[in-house]
Amino acid sequence: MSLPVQYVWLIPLLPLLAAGIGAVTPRGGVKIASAAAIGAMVLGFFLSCGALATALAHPAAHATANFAWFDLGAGTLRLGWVLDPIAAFMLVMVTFVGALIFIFSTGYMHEDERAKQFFCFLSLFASAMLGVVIANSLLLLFICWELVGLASYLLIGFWFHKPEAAAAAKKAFITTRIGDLGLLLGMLWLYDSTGSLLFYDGGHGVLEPTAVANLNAQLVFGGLALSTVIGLLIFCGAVGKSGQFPLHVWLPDAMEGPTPVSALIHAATMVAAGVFLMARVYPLLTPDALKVIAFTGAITALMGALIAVAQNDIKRILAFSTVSQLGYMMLAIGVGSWVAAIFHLLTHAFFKALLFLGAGSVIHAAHHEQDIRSLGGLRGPMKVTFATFAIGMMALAGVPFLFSGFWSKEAILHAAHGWEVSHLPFYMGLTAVVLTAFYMTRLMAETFFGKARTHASEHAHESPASMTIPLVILAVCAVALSLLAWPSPWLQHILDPKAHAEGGGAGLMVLSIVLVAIGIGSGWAIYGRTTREKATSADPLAARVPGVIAFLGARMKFDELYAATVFQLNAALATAADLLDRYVWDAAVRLLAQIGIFAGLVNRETDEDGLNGGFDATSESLRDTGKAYSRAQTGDAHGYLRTVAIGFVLLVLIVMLGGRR
Amino acid sequence: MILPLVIIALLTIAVAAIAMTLRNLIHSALLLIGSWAGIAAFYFWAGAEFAAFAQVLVYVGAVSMVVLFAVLLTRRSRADLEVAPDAIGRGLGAMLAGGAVLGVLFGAVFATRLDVAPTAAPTASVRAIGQQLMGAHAASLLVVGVILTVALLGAVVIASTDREGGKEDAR
Amino acid sequence: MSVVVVATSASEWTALRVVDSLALVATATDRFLECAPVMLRDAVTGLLPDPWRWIANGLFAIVAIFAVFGLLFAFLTLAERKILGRVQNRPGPNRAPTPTFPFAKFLGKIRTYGLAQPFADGVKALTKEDIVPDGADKVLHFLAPVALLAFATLTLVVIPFGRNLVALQLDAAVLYFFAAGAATELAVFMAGWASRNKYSLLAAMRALAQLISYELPLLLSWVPVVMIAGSLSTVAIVEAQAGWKFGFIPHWHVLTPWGFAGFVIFMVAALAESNRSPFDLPEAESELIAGHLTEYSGFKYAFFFMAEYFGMCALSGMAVTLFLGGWRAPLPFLEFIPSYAWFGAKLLALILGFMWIRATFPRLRIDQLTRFSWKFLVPLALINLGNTVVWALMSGGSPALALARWPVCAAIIVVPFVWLGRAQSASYAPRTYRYAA
Amino acid sequence: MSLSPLQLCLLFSSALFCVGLVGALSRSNTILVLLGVELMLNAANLNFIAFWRFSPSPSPATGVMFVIFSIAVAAAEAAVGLALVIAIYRHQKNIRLQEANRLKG
Amino acid sequence: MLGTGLIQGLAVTAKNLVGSFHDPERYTTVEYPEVKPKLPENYRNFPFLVSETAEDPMGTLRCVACQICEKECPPQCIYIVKSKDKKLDASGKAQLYPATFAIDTSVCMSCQICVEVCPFDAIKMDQEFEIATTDRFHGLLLNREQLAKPNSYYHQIHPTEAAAVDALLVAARKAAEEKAKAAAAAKAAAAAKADVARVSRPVNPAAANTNTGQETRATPATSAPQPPAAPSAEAPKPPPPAA
Repeated sequence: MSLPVQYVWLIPLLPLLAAGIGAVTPRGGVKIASAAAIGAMVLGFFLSCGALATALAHPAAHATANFAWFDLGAGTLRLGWVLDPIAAFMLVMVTFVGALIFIFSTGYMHEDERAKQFFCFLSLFASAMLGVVIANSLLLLFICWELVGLASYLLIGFWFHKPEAAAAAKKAFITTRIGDLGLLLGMLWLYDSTGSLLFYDGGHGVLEPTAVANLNAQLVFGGLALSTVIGLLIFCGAVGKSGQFPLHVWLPDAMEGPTPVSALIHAATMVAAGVFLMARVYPLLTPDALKVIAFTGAITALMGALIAVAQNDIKRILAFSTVSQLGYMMLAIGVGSWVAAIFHLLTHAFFKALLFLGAGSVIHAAHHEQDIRSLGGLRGPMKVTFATFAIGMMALAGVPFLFSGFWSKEAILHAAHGWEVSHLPFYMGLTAVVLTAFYMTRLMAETFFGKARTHASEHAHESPASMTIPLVILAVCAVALSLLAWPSPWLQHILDPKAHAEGGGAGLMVLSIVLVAIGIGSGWAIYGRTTREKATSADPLAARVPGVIAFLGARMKFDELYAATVFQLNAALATAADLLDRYVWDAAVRLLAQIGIFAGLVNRETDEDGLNGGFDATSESLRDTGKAYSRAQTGDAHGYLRTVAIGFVLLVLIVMLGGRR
Repeated sequence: MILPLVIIALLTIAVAAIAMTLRNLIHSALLLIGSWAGIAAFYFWAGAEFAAFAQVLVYVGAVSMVVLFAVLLTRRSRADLEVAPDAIGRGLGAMLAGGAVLGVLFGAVFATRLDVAPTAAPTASVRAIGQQLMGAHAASLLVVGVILTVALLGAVVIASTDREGGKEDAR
Repeated sequence: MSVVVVATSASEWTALRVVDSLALVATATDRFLECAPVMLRDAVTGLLPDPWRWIANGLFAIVAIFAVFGLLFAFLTLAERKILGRVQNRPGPNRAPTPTFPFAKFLGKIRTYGLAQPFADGVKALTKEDIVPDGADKVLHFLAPVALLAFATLTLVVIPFGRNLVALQLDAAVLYFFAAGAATELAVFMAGWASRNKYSLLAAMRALAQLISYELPLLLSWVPVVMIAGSLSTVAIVEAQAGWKFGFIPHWHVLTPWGFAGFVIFMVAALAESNRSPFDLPEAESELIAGHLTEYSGFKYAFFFMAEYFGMCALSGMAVTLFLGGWRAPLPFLEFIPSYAWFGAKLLALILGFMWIRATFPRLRIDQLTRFSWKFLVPLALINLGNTVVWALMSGGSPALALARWPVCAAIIVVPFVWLGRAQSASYAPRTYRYAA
Repeated sequence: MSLSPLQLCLLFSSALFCVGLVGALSRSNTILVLLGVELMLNAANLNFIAFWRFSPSPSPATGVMFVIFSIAVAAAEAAVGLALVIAIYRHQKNIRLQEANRLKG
Repeated sequence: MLGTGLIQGLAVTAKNLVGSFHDPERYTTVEYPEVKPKLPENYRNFPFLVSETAEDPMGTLRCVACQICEKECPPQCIYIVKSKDKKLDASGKAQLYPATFAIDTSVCMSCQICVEVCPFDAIKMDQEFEIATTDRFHGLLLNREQLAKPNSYYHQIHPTEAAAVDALLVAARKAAEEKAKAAAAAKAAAAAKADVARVSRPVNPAAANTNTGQETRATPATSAPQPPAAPSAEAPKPPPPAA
């Protein structure tokens, strides 16, 4: 089974159709909408497997199918899709994880009366992401990118009757829009300088050596290469979408959406888009740009892990862990190993989806209680959720050998270690490893161990099969995906045959195993050995270092910082603009108006006295004539008909008599 | 050849004339339907079978029903029964106008030299008509279809009663 | 005005007739039964000089149609009563005796198992008092049954009763058929209005509503046949159904998905058009006295009755022609049976089906009746039209495509049928009355 | 003077036209006026057929085509016209054409 | 699916249609003039007079012309003339008999009141319904001869009821006989004592009076052989048997 690139557009089309079906089904048609959505994703998964088979047959080739969209003055705007291993892997991942999340949603959302719209939005979301993946044109990618943003807005704000959800949706939308502005600028600049937006076009694409060399050769301000600037602008988009520092603030708030949405955003679709974008445009990135990316990634990884330590909301912890892991991926790209980034993206997608769905299962079971201090003791009633969640946690924490997260994280650390520019990111990454293991252990200990601390968690019960089956499948995948990297790093070969496989690194592996052990051990020592007694009892760590924890708990005061700086600046600018408008421009306009009125006055005087007399007389007489004629308009149909008949007779007579002559 | 034409023509005109003078509306309508049928007979005589049957189907079958329904739906008021004061004057005027038109038309017909070569009757087989309709006149056919649809909807809208409060036929 | 139509059509008869009976006699001498009717006609009209022969031929056809269908009418009434009886486990009319003749007293009364019933009925109808209501429109009151019967008879003219047995071969015969059929509405209106009885008038209006409603599916249901056969001529349509696939499956239109659907729609609409149960709202003897026939008695009533049966025969005959292969034999080795016998057999089968349906189903309410037409039959007929287009488009290609059109076209018509049927059946559920106990 | 069949047809149609015209002019009942108009329309159709029938080189079915379209449009006209009659009746409780002379109700 | 119900209905009628030809059991009708319908036992129409035997209907009528029915008949369709003489009835007692007994069936409404009031079980409801006639005056006025039908006919049309009536009659006769015997024995004893206690006499007629007329009718049969004693015993009876 293989799917040629010419038909790869079918994969995003299917969920789009499902979204269309969902849009037109009546309100009660949840069954139809969900069946269409899941069916589209499952079918898309099979097609994606076909696409993967096609891509793996020729791993080095970037199979493309391009077509002209419309003529644009000088040139033709062309769009297209590309099918190479990276895209194919992403397709499989997105459809697979997406399908499982959809199935999970049927269980999670079955009580919601707008569930049908939910599936419609989900399908749109997945469709847009698949579009991003297969796009062979920065423009097409941008279109789908914005659709992803739109769908995320709709989904995060799905429960818009909650003010927090509405605010979170708005925040996510606007924050990512800031990044998208950079992406748009970069795209325009790229089109201006190369005349094309296609990635691969038989030697003419922007990612192919000719164009890249051309871009590298052009210098703009400050001695920077043009490609550096464009790359950084595009990176702005990725920063926004992937929640990198400093635009990460929307990501934790996006937890206000339903849990399957969180899972989809964090695992398969939205945040992955940024990393994918950077991996896609990697050939365009110069070492200068990569430095920025690497440091951004490292800072994000460390910051996310630190904040996660002090959070109490189960989903928020996972959200900051996502921020952190995305930082890892960016770090990997920055240090030049985009393969490791993609590998981590794939493994992270599975176990993060697993974790979020597990969290969703917990929340569903505990009657929408999300605070881990109020949970506890769920190990007993929710065995399946516990087991799968534990697998996910271990994968995220990087428990060695058996779990996929270990291998991908190892690959990133290895690449960071080998970076010539600086070792600082490497050390930041190592710190984050410890912290990751620590906070995940805390999460497990608080949620599943100890005893139930509130009424809700006491009465928790296992979720329905439609929720647990995806969990089990994802757990299996979270383990099985380590096969991609072990025993031999064939993913590396397939994705980037040119790169040389670095061997060794056993010492590094031992180091990271030790670090993970430290993290888990300390976490268990603090939270696991003596479990919390009451929901309100103080956090043991906060008791020791209260200031730090409070600062971290407030998410390093980023929101406040932005409120103090960006918003204030914005307000000041707006005030200035208002003043300018009101007193400068308005004054000028009023002056002009006064001049106009005066001219009008003069004009009227001459007009009325001089010119109008004759016209008045003419129109008076015209009106009289009209009145006279209107008397013929009696409304008597007979009269009309009679007149027509007589007129006809007269006409014929005239013609006949005239014809005689 | 000529005799059937004359018979058809005389019958049709007579029936139409009687229809136009009767006071009983139903009789008028029925007689007029007869004259429509006479026109169909003329089409048949001229070899336009299809037009003849279309005439019968549309006029005798459909328009007649609309007319009869209209007559029945417009119950006659007492004022309709008495002769209007201006009826005689209007009748005279009508006769005058009609006579003038008739005279002019007859004059035109007689005065014009129609150079007709007596040809064999042209045939219009259904197949030929169908090909014309679907070929050269396809656009007109579509337009007529649209006109009919719009007219139907318009007629329904015009003739339907304005419902106050909407739901009066709730089951 | 019916007279006018007959006269004009007769005047062009010679030009339009294609049947060359003499040549036929020469070529088909070995099949005497097959051409017996035409030979009989020629034997009679051959006695006349040539210029008069067409008139004689026409008269012969008229006489034959009246004789055959008059007798058929007579015995169909009997058959209907017998069948209704049998369905209700009664023997039906079986004891109308032959009259005792004074000169043949020795014969006594002969039991005819009811075969004399139609004649008894006829005598009864003739001897009943012909009541015309005071204040009725006497002319129209008289004309209504006559016109109805005339129109019903006119439709019989274009049906090919057998090989070369068509009274009037027209290019647009099907159109003619339905044009003449549409005129029956006029007669119904005349009957209702001329009775000067408000119940008659209302019933006539209602009957008109029904007739017009069902005219539409009736017309739409045969359009596919015309599309496939490529002709409006009944003779050509029968010709298009000649032959057998694999030597035993006749090429009848009813044996295709669209044809079957069209046939069913046609028959349902024909039931309504001929005022047959379960669509016999216009008459509804048990509920509405007799609708627009309330003020009719005696032979005028019999005329209406006769027109109903003529209409039934005509519509069944048209159904046979359009869908059931006309006078063609179902299997090749059965062709030795004369064509008119096959036609008659199919016609009788359809009419017996009508009677069977009448014996089975209860009457519909008027709102159900119109809703059934507008919301079920008309959409279905339109879908069937599209279905036929699909069929015709798919038949041009490869054998695989030709095979695939069977399930495709069947699905195109069955799925809407089930769907519309489900949507409709809710409205036929027993009615609940809000204020009933 | 001998009349050709074509002239006879034209006379027929003129006469029918005038009957319709007189009817439409003299009757006060709107339905009858409409019927008169219908009759005039039919008379015009007669001409199409007549000219098609007797023209020296009848192009295939042009006259018939005209008539068919004309009949279709006339059917629409009748439907709308009679619907208007019913609307007028509902409005002023009679269908005298003379009284239907106001644009505003 | 729409249509399945229709097909089921068609199948039912088709079964009837075919079945009616080979399964006569299905028939709900009979060919009437040739085959008489078997009327249900409780069907009643027009009264008739019961006679004991078929051979001599006029001689063995149970009717004693008491005229109760004539008085009770709501539409007054019964006309009775008493006989001048007496005949011996079934139990051998001399009784009056109707010289004329006529019922006008054009007036009779089959209300059955005459049957209910008759003390002698002499008039009963018939099952006759074929009384159509061309003579609407005399044809519908049934006289004694036309009305009389034997008891066996009564048994034939209303078997249960007739058996009950007969049983009652027989029992009543038997009781009357035994009573008469006892009375005779007592009388013999009293006669032997040579008219001692005449005071106790009035008790006996009172007891006889509370019983129905059957007993009183039956008693003379047995007391007939002793005419001299009878007058004194029968004296207080309300309708004197001898006019």
